[in-house]
Amino acid sequence: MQIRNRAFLLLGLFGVVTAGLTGCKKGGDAAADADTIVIGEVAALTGGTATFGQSSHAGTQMAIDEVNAAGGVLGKKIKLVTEDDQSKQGEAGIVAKKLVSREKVVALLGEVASGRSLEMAPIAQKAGIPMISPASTNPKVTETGDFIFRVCFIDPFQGTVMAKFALARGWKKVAVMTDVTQDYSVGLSQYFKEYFTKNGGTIVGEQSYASGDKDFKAQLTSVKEGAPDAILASGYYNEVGLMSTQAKELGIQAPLLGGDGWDSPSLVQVAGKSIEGSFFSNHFSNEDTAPRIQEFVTKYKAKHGTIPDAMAALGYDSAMILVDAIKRAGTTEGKALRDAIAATKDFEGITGKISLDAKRDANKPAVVLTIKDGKFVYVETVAP
Amino acid sequence: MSSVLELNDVSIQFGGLRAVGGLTFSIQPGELVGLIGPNGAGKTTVFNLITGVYQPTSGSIKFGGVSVPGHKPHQITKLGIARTFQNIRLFSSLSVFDNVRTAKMMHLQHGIAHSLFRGPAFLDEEAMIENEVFDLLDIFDLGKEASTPCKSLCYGDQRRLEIVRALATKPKLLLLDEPAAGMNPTEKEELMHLIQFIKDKFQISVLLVEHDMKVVMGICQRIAVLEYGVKIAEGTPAEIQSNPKVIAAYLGTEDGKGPLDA
Amino acid sequence: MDQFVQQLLNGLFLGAIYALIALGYTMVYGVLRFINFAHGDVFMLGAFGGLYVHKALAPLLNALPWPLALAVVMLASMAICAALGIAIEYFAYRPLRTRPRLNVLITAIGVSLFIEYTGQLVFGATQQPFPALIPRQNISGLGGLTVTMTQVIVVVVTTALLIGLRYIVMRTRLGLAMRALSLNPTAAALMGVNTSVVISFTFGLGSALAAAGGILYASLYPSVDPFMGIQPGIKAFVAAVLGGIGNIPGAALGGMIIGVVETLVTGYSQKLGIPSGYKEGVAFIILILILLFKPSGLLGKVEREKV
Amino acid sequence: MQLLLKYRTQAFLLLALLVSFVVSQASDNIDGYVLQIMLVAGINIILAVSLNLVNGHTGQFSLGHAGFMGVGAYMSAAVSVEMGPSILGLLGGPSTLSHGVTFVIALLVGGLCAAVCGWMVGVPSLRLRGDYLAIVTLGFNEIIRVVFQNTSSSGPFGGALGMRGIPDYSTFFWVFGIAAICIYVVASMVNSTYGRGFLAVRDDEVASESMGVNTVRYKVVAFVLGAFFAGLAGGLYAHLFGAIDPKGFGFLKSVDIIIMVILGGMGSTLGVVVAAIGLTALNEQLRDAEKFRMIVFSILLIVMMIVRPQGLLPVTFEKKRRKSA
Repeated sequence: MQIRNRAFLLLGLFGVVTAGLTGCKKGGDAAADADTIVIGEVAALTGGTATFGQSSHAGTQMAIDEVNAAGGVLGKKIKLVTEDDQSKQGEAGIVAKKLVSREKVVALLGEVASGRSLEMAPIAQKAGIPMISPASTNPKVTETGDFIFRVCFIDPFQGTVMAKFALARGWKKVAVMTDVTQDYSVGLSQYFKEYFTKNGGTIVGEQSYASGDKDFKAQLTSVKEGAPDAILASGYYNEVGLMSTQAKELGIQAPLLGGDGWDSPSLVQVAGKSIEGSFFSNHFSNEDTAPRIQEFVTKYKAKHGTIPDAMAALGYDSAMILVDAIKRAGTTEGKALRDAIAATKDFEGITGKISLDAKRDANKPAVVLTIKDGKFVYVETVAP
Repeated sequence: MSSVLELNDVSIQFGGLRAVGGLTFSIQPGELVGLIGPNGAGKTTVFNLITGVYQPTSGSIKFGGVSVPGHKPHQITKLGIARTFQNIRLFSSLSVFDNVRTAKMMHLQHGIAHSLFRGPAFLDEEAMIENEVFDLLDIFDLGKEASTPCKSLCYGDQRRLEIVRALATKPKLLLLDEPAAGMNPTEKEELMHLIQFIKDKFQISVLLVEHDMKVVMGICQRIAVLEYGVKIAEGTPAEIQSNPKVIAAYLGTEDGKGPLDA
Repeated sequence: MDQFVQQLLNGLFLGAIYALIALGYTMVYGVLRFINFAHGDVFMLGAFGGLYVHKALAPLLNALPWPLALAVVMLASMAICAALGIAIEYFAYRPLRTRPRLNVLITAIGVSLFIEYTGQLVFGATQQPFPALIPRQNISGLGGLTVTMTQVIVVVVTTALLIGLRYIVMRTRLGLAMRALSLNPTAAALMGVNTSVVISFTFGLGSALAAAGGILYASLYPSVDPFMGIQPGIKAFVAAVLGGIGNIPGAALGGMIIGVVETLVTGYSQKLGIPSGYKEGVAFIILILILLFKPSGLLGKVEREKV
Repeated sequence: MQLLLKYRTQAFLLLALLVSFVVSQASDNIDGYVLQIMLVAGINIILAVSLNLVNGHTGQFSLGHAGFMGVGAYMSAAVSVEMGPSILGLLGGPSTLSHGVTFVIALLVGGLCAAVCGWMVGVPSLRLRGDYLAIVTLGFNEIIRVVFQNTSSSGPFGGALGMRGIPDYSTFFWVFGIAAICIYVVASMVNSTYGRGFLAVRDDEVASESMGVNTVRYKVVAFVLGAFFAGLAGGLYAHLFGAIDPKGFGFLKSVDIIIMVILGGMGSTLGVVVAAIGLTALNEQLRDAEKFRMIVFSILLIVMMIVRPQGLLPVTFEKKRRKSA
């Protein structure tokens, strides 16, 4: 027989092969028995944004462990099934499908990155299973449908917070550095500019870069010409650290402004003294003296040896809100659960008092932090 | 009678080096011409000029009245010039059959679309080509090796296959680049018969570049001698053998026995 | 005007580092005729080598004046990477010596991915700060222009290595053997050149150069991660091709050109009205244009296929 | 019976289309996750078989297949998102038929745009060989990514965020129907007198020219056709996941496809199909060991090149015997 025909035959046999290969994994992970509730989590445990994914996973896991230690919910234990999407496009969709069809999860938690949450959302929506994203700040995420929620604020709010903050300090001239490979950074810059220019500020320079870049001298030299009062660096900490040192080398004294993407100890390690006196908005401050926050910080530190960052806190909150809703709904049935989540009001989370609005977004304040002596120090809270 | 191939004052220059200078010669229909010369005399360069691999710096090359320069090598093959290579260049991953079949491609009436739809016209044509290829292979006693990978043929057979492949393009002029290289005396003897046979059977002209004087002198009707890219002599084998310029070119001196004494 | 000069300086210093990496690329290609795709990853290993050597010897190094400490870290990391380079060649490339060049290229891609992902496993995916081996201070007295100490050191070391490499290739017996090998491996072997030793040496030398580049790069941009070698690796490759691959001064020239062009495009994109994000593509556009119009590069020789 | 034997290749294609249609009708009964993996494997088959035409059969080493896939994904998604509603309106509202028509138009637009890009890469390839060509295709891949990345975030392509909410048209029928057509086209083209030209170009360009083979034409055809199918695969991908972004079509995606081609055996359609399926399944198996996945694949690549460069299922020689006329 000729090659082409064999190839066709193979195509026919293929169904059996895949079914066999993927089928042999079923055994251990079999779906819920009567006395457990299965919740699915999609997180980037490896790959480019693994830092965020690992943190949010740690927070989520901690929440579930606490609930189980306290006897579970509705008299059942909760089982958290976590799938890694490798920080890659497409993978979040696949693992979300896997969780829905294989593990029969009652709800989905995740993802941190908006792009990947947008892959999961249609799957959850179609399956009629509620999904709560801990930290996807792009407005489009919850627009997918009425089963999709989030526990963090959204980019327009975050952009507005920093713009308000800059204006309040009397900084009228701001330059913007955007990471064009990150939708998060693009969005943040855009919303910042909108509010800032509408309220009397001027943008004196717009430069862009790509994730993984190390040299920002060309952009900063151009930025310097506009003599900005501050520079918005809306990307992630990886690049902001280097940007900060190079800015100081070029004699730029203006502080940097940023969003929650700065939240990593690595920022200060790389930037050193140069980042002192810069500001960024975040979901919570681990310095907050509220007892429930300090309790969370202590417990997290005991377990992981590090101070929790915002992603960990958001992961924790997303799981807790879900558990709370299951409790109130008294069932894990999709629609009822969705209605219960939607009714969340004034939930006392680690990242603030959370209420979900009509767009299924969290309505809550942001905090502004500054870097002082190598530490993130609380400056002020900005209400929505 | 008009010439098959006519080179008129052809020169080519690589940087500062003049590889071929002012070369003029022609080949008549049905003629078997030899092109000889010491190493580096520019024989293969002449082949590459005729087959369009190189473009001449000046001069004209006419094949059947058509100017060759400016044509791509594959277009020149379509005009009717086929060649073999000094170092065998078979399609190493293909079978003997497919090597020859490749040369049939340019005679195809049907193009890419037919190979996709595989209709009756296509199947008929494929069958016809298959027959032609087998006919040709059988003539050279390679029919039974049709499915053999060409790499596993013995050296002499590979040389032969290359000639068969060139013949499959149905050329009017066949250029053979050192076909006897690496052959033992018996094989050389066979090769001489083979070249004669091809010339007569297919009614074509042959231009032969060869180092082995016994082969060249044995079969060529006319011989041209190149030295440093310039033609220094032309004539029948007997004339060439006695030409003092040629002897000097090969030996550098006028005494002693050289390859021309063979 | 000041701004333009500053941008030009930015570009030249960026170019110097590309040039340094390109040296290794071009030398390996010059001798062995294949693109060592993993060069950028050895560069990354060099930076991590420096990081760990510094960690291990911190008390000792802190006692030394900085130029000496830098030299110790650099030489140690260069030695480690030279050994790694020789090992890579021995295990991955040597079995392929007689195979088509493309097979070697595919293997090189495999080696590159292997180093990156093993690096991710061993070092972790997150970036780590690189110690200040060179004092982070500006050179004073240049008016409004900014030049850092690190940048000066980069240029000094690059120039020194360029001259040293040229000396090795042109003036030493091993260099002669390398050149012979690049012209005709078989003939070189027949003339008594121990090709295996020469190839190992070439790889060792190339990897040591990459390591030096890695440490200087990490000093300029003090954060290291397992994927840090990809971008500069590609840029340096383009620089090597631009200068004429196989040509050592060409690599330096190519690096400088890429650095300056990239910096100017980035710095003036806003004025020119193109999104500055396109700078990512600049190196590739240069590469494609060069290969289409002058495949031998600016200083390279034309090669003809023998028919 | 005789007729069936004579046109067996076409018969196999029809059978494959029929089977994928039937399975498609019953796909609701397949576990969603298994179905998803099968569809991913199908798309990988198209990518690998089409890349094999360029890299395997024609011997032009392209490192930029994901770029063509990206063009196809973006363009087809743009058609179904931007123009979809008006096409549906013309055809009297949403129905299986109108969705099908929209999808076909979208896929064709995506495939054709990718083919144009393939032509743009193919033309310079005429002057370049081997490793240089590989690097230039890599460059094209990156340039395509950079262009999509720098589109306006409010425009149709969405910049860094990419495109979202693409209708989920990719069903079992479409994916495997197109996979079958792709295999049919590549295999039947290569297995003809015309198609031997691709192999001849791979083996020796100078000798090919001297046999009257227009090497330029073959290389361009290979690139254009390869890119066209990659574009279709991209369109299927976009309409399977419903979301695409520029980062997903970078160098690493190209490497994924190359690994399939090398593992299966360059030039072996059967081998490449097996490899595409096998690696997709392996990918799922290694999901829990993601840290090791690329390490495993890279070692696989190195070891394959050293031990078995012809691939696991290399091309076998067709037995040719003279048919008694």
